[in-house]
Amino acid sequence: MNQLNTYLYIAAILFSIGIFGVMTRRNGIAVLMGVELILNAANINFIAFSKYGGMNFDGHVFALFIIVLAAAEAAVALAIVINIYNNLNTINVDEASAIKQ
Amino acid sequence: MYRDFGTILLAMAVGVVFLCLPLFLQWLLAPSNKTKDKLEVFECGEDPEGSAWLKFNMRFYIIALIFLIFDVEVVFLFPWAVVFKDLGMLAMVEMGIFLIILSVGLAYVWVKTDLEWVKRKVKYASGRYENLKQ
Amino acid sequence: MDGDLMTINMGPNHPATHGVLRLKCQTDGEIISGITPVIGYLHRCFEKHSENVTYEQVIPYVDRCDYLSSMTMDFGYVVAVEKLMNIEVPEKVEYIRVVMAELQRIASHLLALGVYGMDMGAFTPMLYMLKERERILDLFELTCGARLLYNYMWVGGLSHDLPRGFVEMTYQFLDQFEPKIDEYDNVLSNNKIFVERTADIGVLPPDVAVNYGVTGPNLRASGVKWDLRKNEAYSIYDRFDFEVPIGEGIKGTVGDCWDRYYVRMIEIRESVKIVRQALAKMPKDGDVHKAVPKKIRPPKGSIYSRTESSRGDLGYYIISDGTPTPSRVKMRSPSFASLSAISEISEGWMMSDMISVLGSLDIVLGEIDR
Amino acid sequence: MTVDWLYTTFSQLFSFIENTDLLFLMSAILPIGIIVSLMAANAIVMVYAEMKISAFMQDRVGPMGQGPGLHAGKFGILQPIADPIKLLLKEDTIPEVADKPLFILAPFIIFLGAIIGFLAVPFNENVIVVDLNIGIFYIMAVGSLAVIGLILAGWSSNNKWSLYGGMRSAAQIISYEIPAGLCVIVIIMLAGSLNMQDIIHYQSGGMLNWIIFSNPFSFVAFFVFFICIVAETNRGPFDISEAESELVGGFHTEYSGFRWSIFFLSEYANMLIVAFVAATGFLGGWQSPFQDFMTGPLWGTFWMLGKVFSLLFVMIWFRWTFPRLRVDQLMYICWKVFIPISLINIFGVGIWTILIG
Amino acid sequence: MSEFVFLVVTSVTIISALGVVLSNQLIYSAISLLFTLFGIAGLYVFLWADFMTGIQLLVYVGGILTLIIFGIMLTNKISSARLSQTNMQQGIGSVVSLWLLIVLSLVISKTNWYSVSSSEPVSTVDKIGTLLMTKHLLAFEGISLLLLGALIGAAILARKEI
Amino acid sequence: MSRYFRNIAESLSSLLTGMGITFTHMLKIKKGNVTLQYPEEKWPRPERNIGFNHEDYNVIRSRLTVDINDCIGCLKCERICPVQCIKIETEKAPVRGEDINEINHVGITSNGTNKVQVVTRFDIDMTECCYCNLCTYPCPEECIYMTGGPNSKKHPIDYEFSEHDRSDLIYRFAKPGTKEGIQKVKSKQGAQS
Amino acid sequence: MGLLENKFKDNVLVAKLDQILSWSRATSPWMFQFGLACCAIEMIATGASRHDMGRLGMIPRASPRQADVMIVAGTVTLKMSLRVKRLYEQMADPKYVIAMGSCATSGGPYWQHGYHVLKGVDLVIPVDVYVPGCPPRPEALLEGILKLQEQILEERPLTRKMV
Ligand code: SF4
Ligand code: SF4
Ligand code: SF4
Repeated sequence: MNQLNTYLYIAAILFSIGIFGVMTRRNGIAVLMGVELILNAANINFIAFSKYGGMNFDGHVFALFIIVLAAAEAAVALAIVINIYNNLNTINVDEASAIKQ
Repeated sequence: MYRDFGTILLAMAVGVVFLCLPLFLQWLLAPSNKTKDKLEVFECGEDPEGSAWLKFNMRFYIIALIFLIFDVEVVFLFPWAVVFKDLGMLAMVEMGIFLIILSVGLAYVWVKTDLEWVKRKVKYASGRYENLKQ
Repeated sequence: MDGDLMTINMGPNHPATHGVLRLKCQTDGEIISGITPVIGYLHRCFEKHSENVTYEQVIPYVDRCDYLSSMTMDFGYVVAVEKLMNIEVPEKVEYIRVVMAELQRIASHLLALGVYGMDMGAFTPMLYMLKERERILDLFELTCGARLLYNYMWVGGLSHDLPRGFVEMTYQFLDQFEPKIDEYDNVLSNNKIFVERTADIGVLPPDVAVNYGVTGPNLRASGVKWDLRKNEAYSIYDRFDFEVPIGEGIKGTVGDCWDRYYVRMIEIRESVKIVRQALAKMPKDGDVHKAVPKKIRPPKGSIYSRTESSRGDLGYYIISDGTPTPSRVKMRSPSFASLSAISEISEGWMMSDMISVLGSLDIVLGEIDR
Repeated sequence: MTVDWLYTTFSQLFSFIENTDLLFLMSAILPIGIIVSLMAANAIVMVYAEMKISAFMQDRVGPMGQGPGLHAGKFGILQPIADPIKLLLKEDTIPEVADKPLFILAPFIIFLGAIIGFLAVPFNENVIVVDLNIGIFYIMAVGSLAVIGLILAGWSSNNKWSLYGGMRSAAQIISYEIPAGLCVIVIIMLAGSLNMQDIIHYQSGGMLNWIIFSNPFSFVAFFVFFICIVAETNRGPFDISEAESELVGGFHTEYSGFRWSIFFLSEYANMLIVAFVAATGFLGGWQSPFQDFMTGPLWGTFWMLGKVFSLLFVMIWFRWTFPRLRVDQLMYICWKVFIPISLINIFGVGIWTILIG
Repeated sequence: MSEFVFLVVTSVTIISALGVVLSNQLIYSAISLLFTLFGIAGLYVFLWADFMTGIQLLVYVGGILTLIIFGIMLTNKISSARLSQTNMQQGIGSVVSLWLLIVLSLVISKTNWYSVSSSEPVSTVDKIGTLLMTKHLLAFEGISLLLLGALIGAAILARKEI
Repeated sequence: MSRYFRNIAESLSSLLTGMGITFTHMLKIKKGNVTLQYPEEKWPRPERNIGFNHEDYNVIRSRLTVDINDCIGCLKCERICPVQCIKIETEKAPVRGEDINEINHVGITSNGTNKVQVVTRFDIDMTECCYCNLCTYPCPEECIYMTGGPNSKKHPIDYEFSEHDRSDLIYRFAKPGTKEGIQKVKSKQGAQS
Repeated sequence: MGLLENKFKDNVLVAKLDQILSWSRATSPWMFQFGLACCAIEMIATGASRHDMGRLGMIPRASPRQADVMIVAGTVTLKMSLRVKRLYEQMADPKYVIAMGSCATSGGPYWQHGYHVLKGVDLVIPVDVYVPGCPPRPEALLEGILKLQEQILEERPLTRKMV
C-alpha cells in the first residue's frame, strides 16, 4: 500500500469503469455518475502524486479544484438534463439527440 | 492520522453492530403477524392511489440544490480562514474579491426572483402583509 | 418541469383534518392543484332520527351534531320549536340561555383557535387555551352535569335552574380569563412565524364568501358585517351592547387565515362583554320550568328559523304534522358551507397552506355529515 | 487524543502484548463503546427532559407513572426506559411495496453519520476520542451524511407523506449547511485552526475571550449559527420534514419499533453534536468562564456539559413555543437572511481583526 | 492491519464502482456511488489528505450525490427505472474500457515514477490555504468566476419553462 | 429594504415574547399546574378548582342507577328515552302494595306509593345510553337517577366503570329471578284459588 | 409470531423477564390519534393540561406504525368501518383497542335508527376495554387506560400458554 503504483492502478481501474459507464449508459444521469467516477480517479492520482511524487500540496489544490469543477458540472448538467427532460420527455441521451434532429 | 481515522472506521463497525443487536433482539422477541393490510402503505386509511414513486415535481427543491455551488464556496473558505491571520490584509482582499463575485451570483438570483421558492397560482390574494409576491 | 400529479388522500384519519374528513388532493410537488373534499364518514343519520323521536328527544341528537358548540345548537333548535308553538319563555330563561350560548361560543372558539395553533405546530398555546376551556366546561358541568353534550335547553325552558353561586363563579372566571386573551395574543396571534404562516393565505373575498353561503366568523373575517345576533336579533340579543365582531384596519378585514383566526379572538372578547351584561341584568328569580309544555305537540305547519351558532348561520327547518314527532327536521349547517369553499380558496397554495386554510375554517364534521 | 493516551497506557500496562494492532483495537474500542452508550444515555436523558420541560411549559406535570402496580418510577423517571424496551418488543413492519434494502439501509446511514460525528467532540482538555486536525470541518462533513439517509428513508417507504418529508428535509439540510458553514468560518478565522482543542485553547482566559464576545460580528454569528444548527437537526420550529399535523410522520411514517427509534436516537445524538460544536466554537468549550476559577479536567467536563445542555434546553424551549415554519419560509430565511448576514459577518470579522485586533 | 484495512477500502471502492455502472436500477447506482465515494475518501486518508477527505464527504456525498438522487427522482418513474443497456453497447464498452485499463496498467508499470518519500504532514489545510492565496491565486479567483457562471447558468436552465 | 429589517426586528421581538411566556409558565409550574392526577386526585378537585362546593351542586351525569325497590314500573322513563335503551317488563302484582317475600319485592315505595306492578326486567344498556338525563325527570318516584345526581347523598359520584366485556355494561336492575319467581308465585296463587 | 414468543416453560427467570417486558408495554402505551366524533374532543381534553394523559406514558402518534393503543373515540359509521379496520391492521403488533364512548361500544344513541352507523366497533376489530359514557369523562377514559394497563401487565409474552 505504501507505493505510488497501487494508487495509480486503483485510479486506472476506476477510470476504466467510469469510461465503461459513460459509454454504455444511455440515461443522462447515469452518464453523469460515470463522469464522477472518472473525476474521482483523477483526484486519486493527484493526491497520490502529492504524497509520493513530490507534488506536495499542489496536488491537493488541484484535487480541490477538480471537486469544485465536479460540483459546478453536476449542477449545470443536472439543470440541462432536467431541461431536456422537460422538452423532450426523455433523458436517454441518444433518444434526445434523435428527437432533436 | 491513521490511528484517528482507524478509530472512526472502527466506530462505524461498532455502530452497525450496535444497531444490529437490538434489531436481532427485536426479531427474537417481537411478535410478527403480517397481514395484507399491514404490509400496505399508510395513507390515512384509504387505498393508496398509485405508487409514491412517480415523477415528483421537485422544481422547488432543485433550486435549493443548485446552491450546492455555495457549499463549494464554503469549502474554499476553510483553508483561507485558517491562514487568514497569518496573511492578514492580503488574504482579506483576495477573499473579498472571491466573495464579492459570488455575492453577485446571489444577488443575481435574488433579483431574478429565483429565491422566491414557489410560484403559486392562486385565485385570490391581497398582499396585505406584502410578503407574497404574485 | 412539471411532475406527475400526485393524488394524495388526506384523511379520513389525519391529524389535521379535525375528524374524519377526507380531502383528495391533487398535488403537483408541493403545490395543490385540486381538492375534492369527500364527506360522509360521520353521517349519523340525524334527520332520520329526528323523524323517529319526539321533539324533546331531538335535543340530544342536535347536541351531537356540532359537538363543540352544543349549547348554541340547542339554542337554535328550541328557538325554532318555540316559534312554531308560539311559546313565550320567561325572562330568566332567556338570560341564562344567552349566558350559556356565549360561554359556549368562547369555549368553542378556544378549542378552534388552539387546535389551529396545533395545526401550525404550536402545541403549547393550544394547551393554554384548552386550560381555560376546561374552566368553562366546569361551569357547564356545575349547571347541568355534563361536560360536552348538555341537553340543557329545553323547549320553553331549561333542564335546570342556575346553581347557587353560578353568577359569582362566572364573574370570577371572566376576571381571570380576560388577561389570558392578551397572553394568547402574545404567544400565538402576534407570533411572527404564526403570522407568516397564516396571513395572506387562503384569502376568501367577501363576494365569494357570500356566494358560497359562508357565514359566521369566516364571513366576518372577509369584512362582511353580518351577525344574526345583531341583524336578526333573536331571543334577547337586542338588549345587549356589543359590536358585530369584525376586524378593522389591516387586522381582520381581508379574509385570510389570520383574519379568520383573529375574528374569533375578537368574538371571544365580545362574548365576554355579552356575558357580563347578561349576568348583570339577569332577573334574580323566576321558574325556568314555567313555560315548559307538558306535551310538545306543535300545530301543523312548518318553520325556518336561524340563529348564530359558533360556526355561523345555523338554520332549522321543521315541519310539524301535529303529532309529537316532527315530520321533518332539516338543519342548515354552517360548516358545510365553509367547507365547500375550500377548494376555491386553497387551490394553487402549498400543502402546508392548505392545512392552514382548513384549520382556519374551523369545521366540525358532525355537523357537516349530520 | 484519548485513543493515543489509552494506547500508551495499555502498552505499558500490558507490556506482554506485542501486537500493536491488538493494543490499538483495545484502546479504540473502549472509548467507542463509551461514546455509543453515551448516545443511548443521552437519548434517554433528553427524552425525559423533553417530556418534563414541555409539560412544565404547558402547566402539566408530565409523566408520573401512576396507577395500581404501574410505577414508571417516581415522577415517571423510568418512563424513558420503558419506552425503548417497548419499542424493542414492537413488530417490525416493512411495507410490501417499499424498497426493502434501502428501507433498511436508511436508518443505518443516519445513525452512522451521528456516531462518527460524535467521536470528534471534546469533553475536556484531555478527553476527545479522535482529535483530528480538521475537527470542526470533519463534523460538518459527516453531518451531511444524514441528508442521504433522510432522502432514502423518505423515498424507499413508497409512501407519499414520507416522500414529502424526505424531499423537504434534504433541501432544508443542504441549505442550512451553508450559513452554518459560513458561521464556522468566523470561528476559524479567529482561532486559526480547524482543530477543536486549538479552537478551545484560543478562547482561554475567561468569558471575554470567548469567540462569541470577541467582536460584535461573531456575536451575531453565534445566533445565526445556533438557529442554523437547530434547523439542521430538523427540530421544531424547523421540523417540516416530520411535521406531524401535515405529513403524519414525514420520512419516518412507515417505520415502526426499533427501526423507528434509530431515527429518534440519531436526532438526539445530532442535537448533542451540534450543541457541542456551538459550545466549542463560540462558548469556550470546557474553559471556565472566570479565567482561572474552577478549572481542571473535571470542571472542564462540567463546563462543557453545562454549556451543551443549556443549548439543548433552548432547543427544547424553541420547539415547544413556536409554530412550525413553512418550507418556503424556511428557505427564505436561509437564503435571504442568514446567508447575507453571515457573509457580512465574515467581512466584518476580517476587517475587525485586521484593524482592531 | 493497515494493509488489511487498505484492502477492504480498495475493494469496497472498486466493487461499488462496478455497481454504479452495472446495476440496472438508477437509484441503486446512486447508492453504490455513495459507497464508492466513501471508499475514495478512505483512500485519501491513506494518502494523508485529511482535508480532502472532509471535502469529499461534504461536497460529493452531501452535495453532488444528493443532487444526483434528486435528479433521479425528478426525471424518472422510478418504479420502472430499469436502465436499458444493449448488448452491443456493453460489448463495445467493455472492450474499450478493458483496452484502456490494459494500456494504463502498462504505462503505470513501465514508467519509472519519480518518487520521494515525504513525512506525514502535521496539518494539510493551512498549506492548502497558503497555496491558494499565493501560488494558485489566479486559479482561485478564476474558480469564483466559474462558480458564478455555473450558478447563473444552472439557475437560468432550471428556471426555464416552469 | 426597511421592510426587510423591520421584518427581522419584528420576528425577533415577537418570538422572544413568546419564549418569555412559556418560560414564565415553566417557572411558575408549582402555582400554575392544573393537572388533576387522576387515580389519586379525583373530581371534583380538592383545591385549585374554580371554587364550587361539590356537595351543594353535584349534578354530574355519570351513570344511571335505579332503586328498584322504589320503581313502580310506570314506564315513563322508558318512553322518554330517546335511544330506547331502557327495557322494562312488568307483571301485575297479585296484591297491590304488598311485599312478596319470595322475590324480595317491596310493595310500597319510599314515597309511600303502593305498587301495582312487579318489575320483572329493568335493563339499561349503558353502552347505548347517551347520558342525556331525560329519563330522570319524569320518574314519579325519583328512583332512576344518575349517581351523584339529585340523590347524591345516597350515592357517590361514579364514572369509573369501564369493562373488558361489553355485556357487562348492560345493567340489570331487576332482582335476579324475579321473572320466574313471580310466575311461580302467581301459579301458586292460581292453584290456591 | 415472534420467535421466542410463548416458547418458554414457566420459571423464575422467564417470569421476571416477562414481567419487565409487559411492564414496559404497559408503561408506555403510545396512542394512535384516532378521533372520530364528539368523543375525540374529550380525548383531546384528556390529553390537555387538566388531565394530562402523558402522565401515564401515553404519547399521541399520528402514524399507526408507532402506536400501541388505538382509542376508537366516536361514532364508527359503515363508511368509516373499513378504514378503521385497515388502520387497525396497519398498527404494529402488539396492539390494543379501547372503545371509547357509547357509539364505539355499541352504536350508542344511533343504535336504533342509525342506518349508517356500525353497531359497535367490536364487529370489525377486537376490543380490549370498553369505556362507557357519552362522551366518557376524561377520568373515565383514564380509568379505561389504567384498566388496559393492568391487563397488559398480566400478559406473559414469553411463557408458554398452558392449555
Ligand atoms: S340518560 Fe337518556 S339515553 Fe340514558 S337511559 Fe336516560 S333517557 Fe335514555
Ligand atoms: S319512571 Fe321511575 S318509576 Fe317509572 S318505570 Fe321508570 S324508574 Fe320506574
Ligand atoms: S358516544 Fe356520544 S359523545 Fe361519543 S361519539 Fe357517540 S354520540 Fe358522540
